[in-house]
Amino acid sequence: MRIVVQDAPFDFGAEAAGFAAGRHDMGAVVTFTGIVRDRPGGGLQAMEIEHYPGMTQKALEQITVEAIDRWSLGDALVIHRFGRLEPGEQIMMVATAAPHRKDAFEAAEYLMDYLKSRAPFWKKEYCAETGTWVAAKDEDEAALTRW
Amino acid sequence: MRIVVQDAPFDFGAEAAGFAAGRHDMGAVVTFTGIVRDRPGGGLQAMEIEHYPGMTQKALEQITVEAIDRWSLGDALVIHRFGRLEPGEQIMMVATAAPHRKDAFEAAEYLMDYLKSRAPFWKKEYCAETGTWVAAKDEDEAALTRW
Amino acid sequence: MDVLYFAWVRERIGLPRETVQTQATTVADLVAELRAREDRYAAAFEDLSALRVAVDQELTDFDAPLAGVREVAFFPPMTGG
Amino acid sequence: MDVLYFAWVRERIGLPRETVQTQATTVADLVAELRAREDRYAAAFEDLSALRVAVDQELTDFDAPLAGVREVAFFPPMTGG
Repeated sequence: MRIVVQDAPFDFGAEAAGFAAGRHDMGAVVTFTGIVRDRPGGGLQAMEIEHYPGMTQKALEQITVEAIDRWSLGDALVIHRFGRLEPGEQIMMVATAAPHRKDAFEAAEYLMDYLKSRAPFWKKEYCAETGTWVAAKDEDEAALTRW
Repeated sequence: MRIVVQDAPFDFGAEAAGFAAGRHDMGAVVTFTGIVRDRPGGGLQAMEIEHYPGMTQKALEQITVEAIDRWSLGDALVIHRFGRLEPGEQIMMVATAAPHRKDAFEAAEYLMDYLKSRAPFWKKEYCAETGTWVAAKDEDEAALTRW
Repeated sequence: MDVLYFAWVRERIGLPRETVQTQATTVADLVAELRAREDRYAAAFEDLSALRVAVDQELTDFDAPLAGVREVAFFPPMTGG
Repeated sequence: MDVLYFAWVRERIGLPRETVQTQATTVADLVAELRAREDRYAAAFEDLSALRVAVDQELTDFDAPLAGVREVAFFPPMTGG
């Protein structure tokens, strides 16, 4: 298990390759990458991600340990950035390794659903000089009920 | 959309990075990688993957076009190897890009479920001089019913 | 018409592809003709529920008609991914 | 006790963290005390259903007791990922 919280960019290709390399006992690796998405038609200048330094690492570890136990994962990785990001930049990634694909997929979706609503990150979008906090979506909270 | 069928290894990290790069309109990228898994306790020498050259590319294209249409994907990638592979080698990968994570995940799972049971590949495992064709699993056929 | 065999069907019959002259009008008719040829064909086509068929490189079933068809392929259920 | 504010809660109150002397026994009591202080606190804590709370860096609810607690944080629902 590796949990990384940083403001610097991460190298998605290198991280994905490193995570998938050298496994003889795991048949399935799933990755998810979140990318700063521009508004339809453009106009998003940047996104600022705030987090709660003392709590973030701990919350991500709890969520990841849960996923590893529940799906008997061989390994799991979570990387999440904070600070200022521009459209097209990668915000975060998760990766899961399991013997079979169903477990790797479910565990990655579980990580994402919990990370969205239970890890202390907040996004603010800047468009034309105006900053707006991104509101939590009801569907993100509802997504937790399936687990 | 890119579909690649080849005997040579592919560079998962470079493919994943290339696929995820430069997207401003897609917030979510999911990848799945299938890896040759050794038997518990070891003993698998190699896996031989046979395919149906005239049909493979076409079948993968059909499945991928379906997924792109159904989930309004920004892009999709399928790479599948054939020939002899050893434990730990990467057999194949799929990648999907969508505005939102739910669509990227579902489309990747759909691609995998259909690819497993509808694309003309057959696996033979070699253990201690003996080759055994991998039997199709009922659960792989059953997985299609959810779509 | 070209007839192709893959995986253990290919191994049982002992060849990957052959050209067949046939009057069969459906895949099932073609299977009956092949089965009657030799033991190795009978062995390969013993249990049709364990086989899949593609006609001109599209998956189909054993009722499929053969009029105008150039290529028929027999193989076990797929196991890719 | 340290009290921390994040995202728009931080912006409304105008500071990220402060030390508070309180006899409050639950989070809800602490919120009532803060709300009574000034308008900016009243504005930040106007709708508790739009807020989340962590006590000593664990998510909890507004009934949580404060005995022995060193750090309380208030923030909107999270939007990571």
